[in-house]
Amino acid sequence: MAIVFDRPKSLLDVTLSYCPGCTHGIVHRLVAEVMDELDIQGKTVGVAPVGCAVMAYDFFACDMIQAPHGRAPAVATGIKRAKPDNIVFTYQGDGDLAAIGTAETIHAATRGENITIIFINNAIYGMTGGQMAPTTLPNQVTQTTPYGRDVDSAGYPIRVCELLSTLDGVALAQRVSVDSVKNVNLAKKAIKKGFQNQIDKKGFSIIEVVSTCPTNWGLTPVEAVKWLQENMLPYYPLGVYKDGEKGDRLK
Amino acid sequence: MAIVFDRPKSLLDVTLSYCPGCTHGIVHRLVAEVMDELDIQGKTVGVAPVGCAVMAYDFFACDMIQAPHGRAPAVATGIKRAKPDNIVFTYQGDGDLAAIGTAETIHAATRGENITIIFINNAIYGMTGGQMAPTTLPNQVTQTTPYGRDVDSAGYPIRVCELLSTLDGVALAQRVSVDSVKNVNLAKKAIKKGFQNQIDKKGFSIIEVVSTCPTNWGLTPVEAVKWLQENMLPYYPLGVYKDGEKGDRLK
Amino acid sequence: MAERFLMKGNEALAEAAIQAGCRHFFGYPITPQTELAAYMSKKMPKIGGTYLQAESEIAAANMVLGASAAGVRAMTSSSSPGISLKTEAISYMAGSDVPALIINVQRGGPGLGGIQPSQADYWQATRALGHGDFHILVFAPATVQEMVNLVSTAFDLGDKYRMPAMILADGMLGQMMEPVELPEATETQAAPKTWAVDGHEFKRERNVVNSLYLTPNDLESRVKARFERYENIKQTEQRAEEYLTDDADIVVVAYGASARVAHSAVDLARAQGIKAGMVRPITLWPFPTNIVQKVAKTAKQFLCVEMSMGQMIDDVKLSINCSKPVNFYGRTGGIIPTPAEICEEIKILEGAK
Amino acid sequence: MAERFLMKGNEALAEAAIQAGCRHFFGYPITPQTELAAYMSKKMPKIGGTYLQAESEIAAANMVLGASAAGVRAMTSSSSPGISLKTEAISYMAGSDVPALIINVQRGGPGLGGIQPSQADYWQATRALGHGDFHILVFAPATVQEMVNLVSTAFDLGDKYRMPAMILADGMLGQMMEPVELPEATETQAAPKTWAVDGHEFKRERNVVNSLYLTPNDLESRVKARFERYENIKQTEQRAEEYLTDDADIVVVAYGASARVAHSAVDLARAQGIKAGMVRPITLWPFPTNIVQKVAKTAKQFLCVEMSMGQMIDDVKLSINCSKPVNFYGRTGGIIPTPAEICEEIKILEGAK
Amino acid sequence: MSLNMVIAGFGGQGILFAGKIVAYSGLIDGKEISWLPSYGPEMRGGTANCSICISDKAIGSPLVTTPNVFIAMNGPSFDKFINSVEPGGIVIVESSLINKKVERDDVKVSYVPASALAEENGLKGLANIILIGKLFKEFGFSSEEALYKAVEKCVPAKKAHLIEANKKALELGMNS
Amino acid sequence: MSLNMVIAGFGGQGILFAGKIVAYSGLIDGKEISWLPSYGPEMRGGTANCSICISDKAIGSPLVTTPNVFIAMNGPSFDKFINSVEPGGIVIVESSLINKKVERDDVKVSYVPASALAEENGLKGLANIILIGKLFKEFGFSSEEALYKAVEKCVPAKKAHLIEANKKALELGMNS
Amino acid sequence: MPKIIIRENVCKGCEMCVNACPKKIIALSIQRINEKGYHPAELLDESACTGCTSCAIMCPDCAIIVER
Amino acid sequence: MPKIIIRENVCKGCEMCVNACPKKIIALSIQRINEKGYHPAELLDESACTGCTSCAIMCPDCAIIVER
Ligand SMILES: Cc1ncc(C[n+]2csc(CCOP(=O)(O)OP(=O)(O)O)c2C)c(N)n1
Ligand SMILES: Cc1ncc(C[n+]2csc(CCOP(=O)(O)OP(=O)(O)O)c2C)c(N)n1
Ligand code: SF4
Ligand code: SF4
Ligand code: SF4
Ligand code: SF4
Ligand code: SF4
Ligand code: SF4
Ligand SMILES: [Mg+2]
Ligand SMILES: [Mg+2]
Repeated sequence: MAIVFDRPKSLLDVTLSYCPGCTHGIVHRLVAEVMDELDIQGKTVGVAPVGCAVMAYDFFACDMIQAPHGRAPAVATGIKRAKPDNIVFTYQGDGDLAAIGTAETIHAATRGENITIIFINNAIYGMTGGQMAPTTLPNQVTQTTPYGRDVDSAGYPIRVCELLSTLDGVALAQRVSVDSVKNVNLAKKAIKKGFQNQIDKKGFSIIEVVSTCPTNWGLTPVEAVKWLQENMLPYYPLGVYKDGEKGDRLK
Repeated sequence: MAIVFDRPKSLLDVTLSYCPGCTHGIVHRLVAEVMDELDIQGKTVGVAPVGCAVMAYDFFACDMIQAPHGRAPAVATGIKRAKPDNIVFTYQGDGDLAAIGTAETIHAATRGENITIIFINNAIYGMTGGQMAPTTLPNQVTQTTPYGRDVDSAGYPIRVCELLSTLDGVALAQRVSVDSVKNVNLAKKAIKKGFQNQIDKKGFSIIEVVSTCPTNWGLTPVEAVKWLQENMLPYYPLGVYKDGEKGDRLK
Repeated sequence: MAERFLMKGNEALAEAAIQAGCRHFFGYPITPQTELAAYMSKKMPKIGGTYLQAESEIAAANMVLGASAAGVRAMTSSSSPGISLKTEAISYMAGSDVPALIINVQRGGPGLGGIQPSQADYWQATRALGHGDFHILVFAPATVQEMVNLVSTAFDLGDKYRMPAMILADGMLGQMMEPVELPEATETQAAPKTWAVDGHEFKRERNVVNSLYLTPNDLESRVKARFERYENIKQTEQRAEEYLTDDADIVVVAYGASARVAHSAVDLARAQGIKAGMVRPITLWPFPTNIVQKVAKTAKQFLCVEMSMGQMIDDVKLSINCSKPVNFYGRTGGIIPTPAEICEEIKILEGAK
Repeated sequence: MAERFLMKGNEALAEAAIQAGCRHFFGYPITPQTELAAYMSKKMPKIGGTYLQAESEIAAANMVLGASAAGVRAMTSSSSPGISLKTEAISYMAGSDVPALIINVQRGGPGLGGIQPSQADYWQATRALGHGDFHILVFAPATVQEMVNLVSTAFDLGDKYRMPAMILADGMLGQMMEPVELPEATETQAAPKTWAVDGHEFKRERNVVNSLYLTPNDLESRVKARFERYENIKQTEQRAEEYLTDDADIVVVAYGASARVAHSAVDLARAQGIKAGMVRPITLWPFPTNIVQKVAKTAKQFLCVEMSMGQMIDDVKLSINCSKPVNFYGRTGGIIPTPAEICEEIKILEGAK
Repeated sequence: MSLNMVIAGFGGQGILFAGKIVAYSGLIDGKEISWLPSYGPEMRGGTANCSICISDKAIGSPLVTTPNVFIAMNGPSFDKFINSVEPGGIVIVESSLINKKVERDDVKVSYVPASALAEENGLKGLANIILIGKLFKEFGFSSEEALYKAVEKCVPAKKAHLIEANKKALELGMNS
Repeated sequence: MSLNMVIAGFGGQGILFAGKIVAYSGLIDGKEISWLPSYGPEMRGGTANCSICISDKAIGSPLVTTPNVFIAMNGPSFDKFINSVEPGGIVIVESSLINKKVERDDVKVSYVPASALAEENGLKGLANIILIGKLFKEFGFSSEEALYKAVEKCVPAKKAHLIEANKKALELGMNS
Repeated sequence: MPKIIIRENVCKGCEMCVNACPKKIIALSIQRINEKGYHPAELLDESACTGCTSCAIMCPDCAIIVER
Repeated sequence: MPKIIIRENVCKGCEMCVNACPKKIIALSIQRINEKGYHPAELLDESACTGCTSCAIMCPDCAIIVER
């Protein structure tokens, strides 16, 4: 009998700071598994965001840096330009990537910066206690949309993959989820492709993971998965939005 | 005999600070003509950017405010939220709107902020002496791309209308040019629609004007128009990218 | 006496702003000020006001610039890292003579730092909330009630002098509950904002809100005029509270959260027979130089107590022209000092004297 | 003697950085520093370096944070409004103990202000380049040659002390041409950056670059350790130039562009029989307290000359414990004072004495 | 005598709410009071604590570092604070969740199996209030009238039906 | 004697380049020198000016506010600077573009129709250099050798074929 | 025979595994509380486990090891 | 008869009107220089002007008034 499933080596054996049942943990494991499988832990530098994943620097076994809120793609750009042989990834939430970090995200993408971005879309600011995120659904109740997100005053959710796939620097823009075994496996494939693209110097790869925040959604982890399936997936359809190589539209 | 063409009243009779033959001047006139025709000068507040149009506050006859570089959409949002009955427009260059102001642009758009944005895409930072802009074409020589824009290191140009038209808050995203009499007339129609949308509370309107910068392109004004036609228009196709009302995809 | 409520400092700040006529709040979430925004998001829609969660602190500050320029009372709030991001816009507000209320519920720094209370943004608040020559009004409440009171003062004086004002609070004041009396909703009595950009309707000259002056002479005279206003403010708007200073040999200078602790420490010291007293600056800009000066006539030495590595100490020294020793005791990184440790410091200084 | 070239200050800064081993420049255009970036964009591709025009000053500063953290010498440059935008990132660099070079070619403020030379960001540079308790090294060159020399010093000391360093220049120094000798390209002799995040390759412990310490005690001890380093730097790295101070009754204190003018003014005053002298701070942080103190023993009074409303004056007063009168003469908004007007001021003060 | 109290336990045990009732009682009696929660990421991790002061004089630091009253609602909190209690202070231990004993002999300790009591009496979730009742008995931090009024004030309008249960819990605590 | 010079005119007249040649001449002679352009949006508006100092001593402010040499290449510049020239200073007026006369009598004025001269001599675009030649005659700001060397240094490699024309322009100016 | 090992002190009692197991053979322990204060998951019927790894794949805390 | 009036001191001599006129009847004055230092545009053949406004539409400085 053999161990067929265990914690990947690239994930340190420490308690993750996430709430019980938070899917951040699943995505961490997938990233670490990919690092193991591609054998890149030794040359990878991860960039932790400001958000629930801020302490990712304590979880991944590679070198890590903690970036100012929203600026992870810029920090990653600096690292990658300094040391092009390193593998550089960021791990960011929706507030981090799609609100304060919008410019950094769009420009790293349009530059075709050869980095990999793991983007956790949980439709909320988890870390700060559940405020509206750019991806909060219409009518969704959060701490700062107590009567539900009123699109007339708070605006419409941003669909990040749709937005980024208009940019020529993007190699991969794929939306996945970790709400089921099948989807976790698909998510892992996408993440692996994101890193492989970087190794192959194809350009900017982003994997958007539709995720849960049981704590701030006020649901149990299992209820949260169901809410995700019923509410988020229709608004954020899973799929590949762009898959190729930077600049291929222009060739 | 009657005067069939004269300076619009909403444009003050002062010397524009633009270089000879710079199309900023044409667009200024169009905006002023639209203000006259819609009879809105008295309730309009314009937001001047940082860029060659910074002194637009000296040119338009309506109330004006000068915003920090890139932040005009945020400043406009503040004004519009404070005084919803005012008509608020911003007038921004490509550096202002699509580089440093990326986040403010995208978010005003996705909020469906009921404002009108006039966006001058001249593929360069005019005011500061001709550096690369986000819209500088591949291989275009600028002060900071002395060997031509190398997309591998400096990235790909951003196509703003394509990008913004993925957002649900946008009512109008149209790309026009002022390179010919016909296109000037089309541009004016688009600008008028942008303001009319605001009056009709339809959401966010942006009119991208493909423009020249003879000075920093190192061409005469007439050569510059030709360069625009031959180089910019193929990369930035004119047309309507979105025309409707905010949220109509979701209805 | 009006009814006393128990309110969190952050919520009291929000409610006080509403009472002072503010109907436009633009913010971005950050600990430890989130309750302020949450309160606004609940209240504003009910009273026809605007709560807008911006895409960033920068956007929020610029929305305030726009809304204030259009003539309404507008505000934003954040905590230390978020305030750094607002500095360009604050410099623009100052340079455009636009009032606004900015709240900093300070936390430990530098960088991401921590989320516990701190007073390490004193220099930023009093000297460099952005580039260029300018100041803004800075108020340092020490109780939840004082937060309420100073919010309307900040709005009033900001309007009066056409300049931004800051409430420099901290995580402790923001998070704690204390009894407060809320003022009656006061109608704004400020002079009409004839300079506002809200459409001239052909009834007045067009207005321009601007900070660009390409001719150095123009810019210099603008700045100098502003500094004359500042001189006037320095003469008239200094505020501080004195506690047992009359006969004090050693005078603690502390503001905000650390002043509360220092107050207890002074009591402890008095109980041990030490003639201790305290000056508590309520305005940090203008710094209450006059009061500190007056106290320096009788005090033998000063002790600055701050939740930082020592930033206010310069202002105390400069106020008294370095005429008496000014000592320092501070904790940083989110640690609130205890009365006992401050009292210990007082005792050491008394002994050392 | 090596060949002397005529070079613009901005270009000299760029070339000096390259000579000092910097191969990573991240910037965003702004007057009056554009020539620096333009020079980099020409040179870097030819020597295998990186010139990257970022989407904003914020992005540029964060790219520097990333590149420096990965172990290379990296830099950014801007002018006043752009520096305000970099403050959050600078606070992070300080809080993460990451070196970096930041250049501020100052212009008039506040707000958009003007584009002519200014020194009104002194307070920001020396006290509050962001939130929280920290300092960075600040150098104030007065000639193009000194810009060249201080760039490599800034890199070296930044690496040595693991902290960011700033060259505080201004539009005049950036735009003017003067003769310069360029140093031989010097190989970086700094200690290996064992803390850098560039892949552990299983050969060392993994590195983490971080400024978050959620436990106040951890954060406090980090900050205190940093301030001990600062104390050491204050003892060893103060720099200033003295001019005719030995017998001077009145000592002008001025740095950078205004020091050049003041130098001429001192000559004018001497020619009129007034015993004037000058101290020119070369480091603004640490401020050359020791030298000013020494001079204060013989000088009767001081005159701070700044292209601002007076920001360095506090440091002069504090340096000498307010023991002598410290006067101020300044121009702001982009105006460069003339030697004559400063000399006039010296004469008035001598008379008033 | 002033009250300088710490109440600590898991998030979800109603720590902050219990503290608020104590604070409000003091307020109603016209005292100076302060209430300060611990905040920050550890709230997520599961621990929560709260400092409450009631005094006749203005309150200095609202952060209580040497409490004269400590209510411990779980093991980690018990460990964290037990040694900081002032000599002569009062300690109340939720003994259905904490099976340790206080080793100091300079404090007055009560062991209340509040969760079990709550369960038995159909007051699930009100262990916190039972402990406040006990505290009231041990240390009259306010008038009884004020305490009951405080409950009425603090229970949100939407949950008004729970006021009686809360009062019952108080009594249970007082008599435990 | 030190040179404190202002040269001013339209953008495009080679103001900065002319200034650079003067500066380089001083450099080659081993003097202290400074060169400071006016910069900013007025460059766009069409006017340009430049301050040049050559001295034996370290140069204080490189911004020349009271020049002892002033070369005026257009009307607006003439008006702007003419009254700031030091008494006894030298003024050179590009008289094919400026048809005003200097009204002060405490300065030494030369009128040189430099554009016309340039045109006539097949030296289009070198009016600026002609004026420098004239200045050299009026005020020997450097050795003649240095001046010619400076031309060689300042003309960019790509335009090396223009060196001779520049030298010719200098001579034309010297003899005008 | 396939089996799973639940690292009891790592488990946060979130029930993601419970929900994921096709055999419905995982449940939270009612009795036990781990160091962190959670009721950990436990395998009810060891013999029914197919070693399919579904539970482990859905566990956010890597608390489950699968042997086959 | 249609005609255009060129506000000479507003003109910057950019030739956009010259290029736009379908009748090719505008040119920059070789002789005159305006206040700003530019050679202003002038109408060469008044009789040929159709008043089509093309020149005015393309003028960035509102220097042309068209009467018809
Ligand atoms: C400049 C700045 N602004 C705001 C914050 C406060 N802050 C911390 S986390 C966070 C939001 C995180 O939300 P998200 O990125 O969606 O991540 P999640 O916690 O949901 O995983 C914010 C606003 C900060 N630390 N710095
Ligand atoms: C914060 C800040 N960064 C940079 C600048 C400098 N700046 C002035 S204009 C400009 C670029 C303008 O280019 P664009 O927006 O394309 O307008 P254009 O001049 O081409 O019309 C820049 C970077 C500034 N004033 N403020
Ligand atoms: S707050 Fe939400 S996103 Fe953050 S760890 Fe908890 S469940 Fe996950
Ligand atoms: S620099 Fe370019 S964009 Fe700016 S005014 Fe001149 S021509 Fe127009
Ligand atoms: S391995 Fe499969 S069958 Fe076994 S417990 Fe896990 S989910 Fe159930
Ligand atoms: S999924 Fe993991 S953490 Fe959650 S209950 Fe199962 S074993 Fe425990
Ligand atoms: S109106 Fe038409 S025809 Fe007349 S000059 Fe203008 S472009 Fe030519
Ligand atoms: S287009 Fe206008 S500014 Fe240009 S030349 Fe013609 S009239 Fe003059
Ligand atoms: Mg989120
Ligand atoms: Mg542009």
